[in-house]
This record gives sequence, structure tokens and C-alpha cells, in this order.
Amino acid sequence: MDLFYLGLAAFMLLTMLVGMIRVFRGPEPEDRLSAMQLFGTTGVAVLLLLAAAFNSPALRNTALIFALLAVLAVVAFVRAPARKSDSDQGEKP
Amino acid sequence: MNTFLLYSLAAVVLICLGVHGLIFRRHLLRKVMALNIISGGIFLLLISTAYRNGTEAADPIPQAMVLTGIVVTVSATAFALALIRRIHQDNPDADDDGDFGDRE
Amino acid sequence: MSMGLALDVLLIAALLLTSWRLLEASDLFQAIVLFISFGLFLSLVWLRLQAPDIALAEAAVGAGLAGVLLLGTFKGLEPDFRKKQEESKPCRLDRPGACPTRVHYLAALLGVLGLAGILTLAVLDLPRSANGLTELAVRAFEPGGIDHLVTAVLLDFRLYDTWLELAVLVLALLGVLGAGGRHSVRGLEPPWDPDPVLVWLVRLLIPVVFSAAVYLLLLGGHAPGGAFQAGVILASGLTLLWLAGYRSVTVLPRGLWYGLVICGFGSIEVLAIFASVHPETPVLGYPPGFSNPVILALESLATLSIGVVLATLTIETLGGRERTPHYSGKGDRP
Amino acid sequence: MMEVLGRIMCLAGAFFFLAGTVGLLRFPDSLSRLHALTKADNLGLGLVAVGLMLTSDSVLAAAKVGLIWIVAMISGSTICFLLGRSMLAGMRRRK
Repeated sequence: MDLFYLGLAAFMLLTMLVGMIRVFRGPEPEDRLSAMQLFGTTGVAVLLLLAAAFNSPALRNTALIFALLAVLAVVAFVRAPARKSDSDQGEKP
Repeated sequence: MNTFLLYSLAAVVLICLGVHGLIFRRHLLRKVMALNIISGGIFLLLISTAYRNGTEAADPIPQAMVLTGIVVTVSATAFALALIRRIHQDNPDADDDGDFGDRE
Repeated sequence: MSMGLALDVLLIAALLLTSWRLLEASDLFQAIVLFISFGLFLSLVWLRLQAPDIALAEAAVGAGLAGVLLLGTFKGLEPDFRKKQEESKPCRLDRPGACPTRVHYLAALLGVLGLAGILTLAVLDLPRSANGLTELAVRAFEPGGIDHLVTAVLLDFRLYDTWLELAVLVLALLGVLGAGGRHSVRGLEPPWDPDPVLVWLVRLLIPVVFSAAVYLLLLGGHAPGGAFQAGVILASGLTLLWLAGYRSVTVLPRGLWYGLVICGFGSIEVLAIFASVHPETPVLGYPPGFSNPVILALESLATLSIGVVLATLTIETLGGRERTPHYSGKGDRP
Repeated sequence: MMEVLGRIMCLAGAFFFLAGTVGLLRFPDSLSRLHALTKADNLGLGLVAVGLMLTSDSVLAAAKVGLIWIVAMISGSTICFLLGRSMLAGMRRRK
């Protein structure tokens, strides 16, 4: 166990907690999503640092999964089919 | 073992927050998220009991159970969301807070 | 060790903060973003508590599929999501029976507080150290020759565990298809035409995603990983393809799709029947001498099944363009 | 020597993450916040990854860290593009 990497990981976790303020506040949905994207990247960095601190490959695999799948949420936000506005009588004025 | 106590008490708080949200929030999507938080709390309770001995030997049985639990949670979430979508399709004039009136 | 304690406190603070805010925030979109972050923090907690298998599964589910499901459903429900939502509408006065009164709220609050008290007492009552069922598990898996403990436990009870997992997934699939009123996802077109940027992304990323799935599947025997994690990653890849504008699972012929959905469940069923006929095999166990190849074959089939079922679940829940009109549930309501 | 260099790069990466978070909180409008985010994304994670690759003891682990970095860069740039386009579409709709 390496205290230097552990401390750095704790520091980055703290940055994530502070960055959460943007998720609370952000007026636009994109603001919240970009804060989430920063969480994702910081999470990958934390995992890599912890992998170096504990010398465990399983942590690196988890980091790989995080990095690979971080795209999905944003792509779903942009590309998921929205509710049709011209459908029927249910549309609100 | 202090870590065990810390995490299992956090799990208790999570479960209670989830139950509270499940009862008090009215939007159906929020209820689904509350259910997911409850299951997260239960998993945390199980995993922290598996960790009681500390680092040398975590009990594998609760971990296998939680792995199955995650499968069940995802399936249930997907089913609930499909049902919510169907409810909205059939009641297009329902309120957003999930208060689906029986319109005549 | 104080650095470890600081990490613990930060992680727990993040968990509690996200879950509290996601239940209390008035903005639903914020709640969904916080839900995805909650999955991320939970995955870090699993790693902290020495449960890397669960961390992998949680990372794949929480960061990938759960976010897609919630965001997609949200977008399908709320046409004007850019506006701030007022969630606490006044109760409707024309139907007073539906309004919770102060007594209801008080009772619910008391119930929650009681639950908290009981659970806390239960936690405090647990013995501080225990070996649990580890010894039994270690004794049971010796013939299997698997090094990784959690996989060993899973494989020992494989024929209960994966069997029922797949059964749950197939049941959820039936429910979701039933709620949408269709037989299969065949013909459910992606919502939009291929986007050049996403096509570029998919070309670069999808090979890595699928190789990561195979890697985790092969890793399952001796390290954290296995059929479910690989299946979830496969499903995420298929969903990404569909969102980028490719047809992914919706282009499969119906027969092949049915086959892929059922192959994981069916192969274990066949093995169980074989084992019950064959005299030397233990009940719901593997035939002697064949455990490793049989396990790998079963795991691969289960991965395929899990991937296809989960991708279908997600795509059907998101909904897309219809190519053929189908039963929409509006026409023949009484 | 490598050890010290790697640690210094990790520290620099952590600094960029801090800068990105501060930018995300303090910048006045959505697009400049996105700009702050990309710095943390590419430079921060990049520096941490290179630092860890320098100090890692096996080639395989270093290669995996490199792969993670490349994947994160590809997905990060795509995400920022998609978010920026979606922001512009939202602004146009409001006008």
C-alpha cells in the first residue's frame, strides 16, 4: 500500500464531492451531464491511482469498463427518442 | 472492525432514505430510483457483513448473492420503466407526478 | 491507516449526499444524473470492501445500462424537459380520497424511523468477526479447480444461480415486450439516421467493447469477471450500436433471436437433465472430468443470452421508430 | 528517477482535475464550463495515466493504463461534442 497514491485518490474524491455542486445547480441539463462526465473521468483516475496503491489488476479492469461505458449515458440523452409532440390529444398546450 | 460498522450503518441510512422516498415522492420515475437505492443499501449491508473479518478473507457467499441481486434489480428496473412508459401512453393527459386519474 | 479512514468517510459522504439529493431535489433530470453518479460511487465502495466482482458488475450496470434506461424513459415521458419541473403540485380537491393526510405522513415517518431503529439494532447485534460460510464453500469447490473464490461459489451453485438469473431476465423480457405489446424487437428502427460523429465513435470503440467482454469472460475462471459482467458489457455495446443508428439486435431474424434469448437457460436445462440421468454426476453438478470445458461453454452461452436479453430490454424500453404498425393498446380499450 | 517523475506527473494531473472542477463551478456560461471540463478530461487523466505508466512494474499493466487513457480520450471528446451541439440546439430553440 502506497500512502502517496491513496492520498491523491482521496483528494480527487474530494474534488468530485465539490463538483457535485454543479449537478445541484446547473441550470441546463447539459451542465449537469458535463459535471457527470467529469465524475466519470475523475472516477477512472481514482481507480487507476488505487490500482497503483494496492497493486491490483481488478481495479484497472473496472477503470476500463468505466472509460468504455461513460459514453452511453450521454449518447442516450442525445439520441433517445423523445415524446412525439404532434401525437394526439394528450399534448399540453 | 470499525470499517464494518461504518459501512453497515451507512447502509441502514440508505435503506431508510429509500423507503422514505418510495413512500413520499409521487413521480413514478422517482419511485423506481428509490427502489434502486433500497436495493443498493441492502447490497451494502450484505457486503459489509462479508467484510467483517477485514482484508484477509472476505466471505464469498454474500458477494455471490449480491451479484445475483444486481441482475434481479436491473430486470425489475427495466420492467418497471416499460410499465411506466405504457401507463403514459395510455393516459396521455395524466399529471406528471404520476397521479393518473380515472378519466371518464 | 488514517488515510483509509478519510477515504471511507469521503465515500460514505458521497453516497449519502447523492442519494439524499436525488430523492429530495425538485428537478427530475438532476435526480437521474445523481442516480448515475450514485452507481459510480457505489462501485468505488465495492472496491473498497474487497468485492471486485460486484464492482465490475455495478460499473457496467450503473454507469452504462441503468443510466440509459432512466434517461431514455425520462426523455420519452417529458416533452419539455428543459423547463424546471414543479413536482409538488397541490393535491386534487375533486378526489379527496387520493390525498394523503397529515396522519398518513406521520404514520409513514414513524414506520421509517422504526425501520431505522430495528436495522441499527440488528447491525450492532452482529458478531464483530465471523467466518460465515467460507469454509463450506472452500470444501465444496475443491474438485472444480477454480482459483477465484467468488466464481467458485457461483460455479458451485451455478445450476441454481445462473439458471434462475437467466429465468429472471427472460421473465423481465416477457414483461417488457408485453407492456409494449409486441412479440420481438425485430423491425424497431433506431430513432435517427446514423450520425457521422457517432459512426466514428462506434468504429473505434465497439471492437474494444466486445474484446473487453471476451476478456472478462475468459478471466472469470481465476480472477474477478465472468458471464454476467461480460454479458452486461456485450449488451451495452449492442445498445450503443443501436443508439448510433445501426440496427444491432433488431436486425436479427426472429428464429435466431429466440435461439439467442433461450440458449443460456436451455443449455443449463439440458445439462441438468443429463446430470439427473447420468448416475455418477452429482445432482445439479458437472459430469466428472469435464468441468472446465463444460463450464466455459455454458458461460459463453450464458453471456450471449444475457447480452441479447439485456440489449433487447433496453432497446424496447427506449422505444424507436416503428417500421410496421403494431398493437398500440389504444384501439380496443373498453 | 522514473519513480519521482511519475509521482510529479500524477500531482500535476491532480492539479488539472482541481482546475477543471473550479472552472466547472466558477465559469459563467455552459459552453465555457464545457471548455474547462475538457482540460481536466484530457490533460488531467493523461498526466495521471503517463505518471502511472512510468512507475508501473509490468508492461501489461502499463499497456492497460494506456488503453484506458486512449478510450477515455475518444469517448471524452465525443461526449463534449455531443453536449456542445445539444447546448447550441437548446439556445437556438429558446431564441
